[in-house]
Amino acid sequence: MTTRDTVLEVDGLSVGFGPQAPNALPPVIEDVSFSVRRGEIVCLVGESSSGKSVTSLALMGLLPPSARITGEIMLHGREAGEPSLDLLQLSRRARNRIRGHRISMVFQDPMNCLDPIFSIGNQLVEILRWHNALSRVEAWRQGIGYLHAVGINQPDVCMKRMPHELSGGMRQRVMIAMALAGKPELLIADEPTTALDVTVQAQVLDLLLRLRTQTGMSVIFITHNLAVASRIADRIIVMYAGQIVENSSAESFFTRPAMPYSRALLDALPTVDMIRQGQKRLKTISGNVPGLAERPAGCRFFPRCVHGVAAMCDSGSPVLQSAGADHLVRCRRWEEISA
Amino acid sequence: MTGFVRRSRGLMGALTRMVMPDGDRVATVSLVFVLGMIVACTAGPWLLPFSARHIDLQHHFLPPFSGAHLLGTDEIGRDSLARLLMGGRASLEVGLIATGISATIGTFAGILTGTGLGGWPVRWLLQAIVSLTLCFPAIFLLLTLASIMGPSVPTIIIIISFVIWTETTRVADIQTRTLMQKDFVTAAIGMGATPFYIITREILPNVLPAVTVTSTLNLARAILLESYVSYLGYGVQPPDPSWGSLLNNAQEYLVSDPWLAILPGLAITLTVTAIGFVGEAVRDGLGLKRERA
Amino acid sequence: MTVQETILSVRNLNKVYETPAAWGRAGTRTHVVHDVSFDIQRGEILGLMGESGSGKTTIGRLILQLLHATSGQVALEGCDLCGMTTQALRPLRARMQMIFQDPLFAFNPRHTVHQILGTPLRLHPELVERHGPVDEQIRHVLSQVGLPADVVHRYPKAFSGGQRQRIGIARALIMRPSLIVADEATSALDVCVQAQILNLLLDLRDELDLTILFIAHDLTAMGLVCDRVAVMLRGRIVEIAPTSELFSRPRHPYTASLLQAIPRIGTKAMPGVAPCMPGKGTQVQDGDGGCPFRMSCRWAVAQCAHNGTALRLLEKDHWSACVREDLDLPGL
Amino acid sequence: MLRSVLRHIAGGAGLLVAVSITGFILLRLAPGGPLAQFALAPGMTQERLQTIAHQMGLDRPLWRQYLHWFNAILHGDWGRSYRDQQPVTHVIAAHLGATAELVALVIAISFPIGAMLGLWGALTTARVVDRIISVATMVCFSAPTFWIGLVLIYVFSIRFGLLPAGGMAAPGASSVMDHIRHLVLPVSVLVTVTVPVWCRYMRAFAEDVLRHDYVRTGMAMGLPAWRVYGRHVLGNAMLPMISVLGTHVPALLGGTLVTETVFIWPGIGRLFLDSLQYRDYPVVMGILMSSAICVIVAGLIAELCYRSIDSRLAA
Repeated sequence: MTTRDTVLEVDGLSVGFGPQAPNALPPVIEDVSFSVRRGEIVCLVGESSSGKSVTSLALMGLLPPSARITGEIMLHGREAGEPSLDLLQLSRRARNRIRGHRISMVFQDPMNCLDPIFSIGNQLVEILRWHNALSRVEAWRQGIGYLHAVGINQPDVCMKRMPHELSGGMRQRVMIAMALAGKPELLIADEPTTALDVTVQAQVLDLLLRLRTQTGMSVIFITHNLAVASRIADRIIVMYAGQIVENSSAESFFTRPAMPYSRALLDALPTVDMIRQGQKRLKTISGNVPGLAERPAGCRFFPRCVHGVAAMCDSGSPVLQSAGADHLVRCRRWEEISA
Repeated sequence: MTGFVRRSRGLMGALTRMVMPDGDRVATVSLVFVLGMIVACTAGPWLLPFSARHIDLQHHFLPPFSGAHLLGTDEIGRDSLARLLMGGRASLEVGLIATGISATIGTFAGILTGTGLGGWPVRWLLQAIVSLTLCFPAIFLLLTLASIMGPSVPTIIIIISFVIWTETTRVADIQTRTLMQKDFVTAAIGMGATPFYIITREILPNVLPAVTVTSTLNLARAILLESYVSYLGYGVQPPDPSWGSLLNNAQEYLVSDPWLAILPGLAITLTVTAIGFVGEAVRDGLGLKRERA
Repeated sequence: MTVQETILSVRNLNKVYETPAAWGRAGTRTHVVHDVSFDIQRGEILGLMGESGSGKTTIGRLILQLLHATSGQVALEGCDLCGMTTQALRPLRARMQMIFQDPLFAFNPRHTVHQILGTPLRLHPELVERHGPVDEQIRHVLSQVGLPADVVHRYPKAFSGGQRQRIGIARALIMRPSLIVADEATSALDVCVQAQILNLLLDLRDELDLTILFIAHDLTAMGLVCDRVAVMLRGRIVEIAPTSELFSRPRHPYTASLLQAIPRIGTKAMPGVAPCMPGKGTQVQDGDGGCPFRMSCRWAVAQCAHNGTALRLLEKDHWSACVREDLDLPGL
Repeated sequence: MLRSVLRHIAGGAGLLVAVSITGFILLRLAPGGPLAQFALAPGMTQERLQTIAHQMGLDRPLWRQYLHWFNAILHGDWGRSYRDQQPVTHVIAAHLGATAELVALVIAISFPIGAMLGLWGALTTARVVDRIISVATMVCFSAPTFWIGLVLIYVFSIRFGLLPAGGMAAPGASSVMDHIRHLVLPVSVLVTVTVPVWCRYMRAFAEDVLRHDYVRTGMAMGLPAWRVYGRHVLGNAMLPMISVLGTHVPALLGGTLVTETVFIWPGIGRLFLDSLQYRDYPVVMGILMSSAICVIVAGLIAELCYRSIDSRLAA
């Protein structure tokens, strides 16, 4: 991979919280490595406490100062000659310049993401003027343009509205418009549709796809729902208990999921065929995602895995291994299982 | 991000965490200080060689650390330490009893309004009383009532309780309202529970932590109020000392013997501060939110 | 099929929130539930589907008499609950129970599992007389929901979301109710856990012949567990039909649009975005007698402005409020 | 909006009536009420006392007495001081200026300091700063006002002789400088006890605001921390502070009373204590009534300000 078509490379990222070394708790995410290509939509999929949100906040540099972060987050320049930056080595000021400008983020709950005491226009203009040297009038004009771009019908009316006057879907669009105001190369969307109704969710997903096509930006889309992921993803990264357990192109993932956990996730979703055929029972796995202190020593999925073999899986963390072209999986038995 | 620290439950948990070595240092010191003060004021006067009323005109205005009088003597040679401890006894007594009364009434009234039991007349009446009390600056009200009813320890206790119960009511009311919205209360209603059952089993145990915290802060406030009233001459009457009345006396001798003013004031400040910190630590330990308007 | 026994019958249920006119200002009327009628048979799982603000949760609470209906009837096993006094209702409450969305807030944090499950039996001593001692019943119900018996001394906080939801189900089951209202019972859970709980509900239904009103906004979960599904839009039921019917041949354009919006594995979306209106101005006025969906409906005709709120029987068990009976809408 | 204004004004008016009833009852209950004062006069007989009672209307039913009294109050007749037979309104007016000066100065100085400290405490990540602020505010909060006054008098007046120990002006001197020198100590005392109040509230509000997602969103959109804190956090935390400012008036008045006593400041507080001492109940009542009016009006203004901003924010 040349630098030019990769936006972001994360290498060995670990994040821990709480007390220092002697009685430290295990890191919340461990050895997370992946890369994002230009114009690619990467879906980070996992259940609660899998570490997907911590990963995204680490990329943004929005973790509390008490977090212990190690590893490398390389942000590559657009042109071949442009230097690559390791975000974790940057000063706070330099980091700030990247935020919103090269990497931006939208969050899950659009109800609380807008400041209730300022109008939409006020907040959008604030961000536009921060990123670009613009006059107030010009920024207002551009703000209307951005709202139009995210599919808001009467952007000039919307600019004058207060946040509470808008519906959830509208607010999420405004959020996306604000995230785009700095013309970022990479947009991180943390469960942006979870709080929305299905019909609105579909619209927002379509919007993200369209914006990707128009602007060529990359998107890291975080979700717990594989069906949502399948709707927009180019690449699927599955996280479980703080680790990446599968990283694959969407096509390969949905045709040949290699990790038993990924299969379990897919099985847990009611499919259209099941509904059509009146089939009532889902295939489930027992147990829960292990808590931070209860993570097993070997494969973290082993206690819940139907294919687990004690001698093979219960000791020594398995590494990510290739399971075909552009397909990595953290399972020692993937070949036998697939067969 | 839960589950980092294994949390023990309830009030005892909050207290034990406070005295644990890796706990909140300020809170630990505060707790020890408050307990020490209570013990000293309760038992202290018996252990000292001088009674608080022992007059010794030969040795008046002694500075601290002079011979047998550890903290010196006052204008008629009474032992300062003995008077300080006796004064503390009165102040703490007033504070504790007033807090107890206001907590009981306040919790009851707050739950009553919070659950909406008794309908609008009860709510309206309580609301009216609370607004009316809040209309007057607490000290104005205290002094006027004390002057009309005649100053004595029981009247002071009643008046202070009357001034501070509104805070407990407010907290209990807010807590109860929040709890009434919770699914577990809905579930109890759905299971056919009577209002009495819901209040005693579901509401009260969950209101008590917040009431405890408020009461701690109320105790601090009650001690302060007592000192104001006594300082201004409408509280505990001489020759019985209280921290406030000791200061009333001391102002005259500020030029010659500042110790008489500094020591009781320090006792009030430190005790009230310590109670405040204990209250905050308990609140944080119970995971309650900071005070809001 | 055996003879059907109607457990719950809801007739013309209305709920209006009113703020009275005062101080020279007009009062407001919010009609959250509009003329809703349906039946549930014994052993049936009826799904009540609606997006946020559609009034589905209100219906659940109206049925359980946690809210007072403005008008209409709720009959549980033939006895009308709406006209009853609080006291008269109390013994009847054992016959209908609720499962909550967020299993953490559904329990008093200061009660152990034993206290939580014992409470219903304390409140209804006749249950102990009829079905045996408290401890035995608790052990029995815990095994029914797949929890070990040694959890009884732990507090709700010590459990994971899925386990808590099992306790919630156990609390409902221990009273052996005729009807269970599950209000978004699986929405707050992780995918795998959600699947476990859905399976559990189905197993329990088969085993105990439970009758469940399953309220949710997730159509796929609904398609799996429910025998029939009712679709709500702004306080009205617009379509009600057996699940497979509804999913394969929706007769109301709103249902069809919901089905289209369900994210599915293997269908990549095409970028092409519908514009979105600012504010709340595009909503149809309440009570104008027209179809609430007509503003967003591409099949709307003039008739929709006056008609389209009343359910009509189109074919066996399939009711729809849409006036365009001729439509052939795509299903899943 | 208009409805809520009207409701609040009506509530305030109702409260005032309740306050007047309370005041009236207190006045009647007080030992040394109107009649007792006359009874003390030399050569007073039982018959004359009854005549006076009849003249003053004291033998009429209580509710008629109250209406009479209330009517007089509405017409500006708050009674006459027992001490010098001056109209109560005049007596109060003569002392009002001194207190108002103190209160206004204290709010103007302490509010910005307190609010900034509170914001700093909420934002800082340095444990030391946080600890210092929290301990210092707690201590200042807990020290009795009069004691701080005594300590300051001891240090600045007695030990070092830098500032006057009390009063409003040195005898004979009337320069502005002299007035300021007299203001320093009482204002310092009140600022010391008031700053912690603003600080603790501000801190609580700011911490509340910081929990909201829009703070994190602002950061994620690339706004620098100072801008997010200065605009969004401060703005949102100031909103409830308006209410606090209104509701804290009674406590501030109470503190002023004690401070005025310590520094012999010729304000309302001093007047109140003196009147209590002389059992001059009409003046006491007048002060109670006027302070209640102050409190109610301040609360009303704050509430209305808050409402008018808040109505824009929530549906």
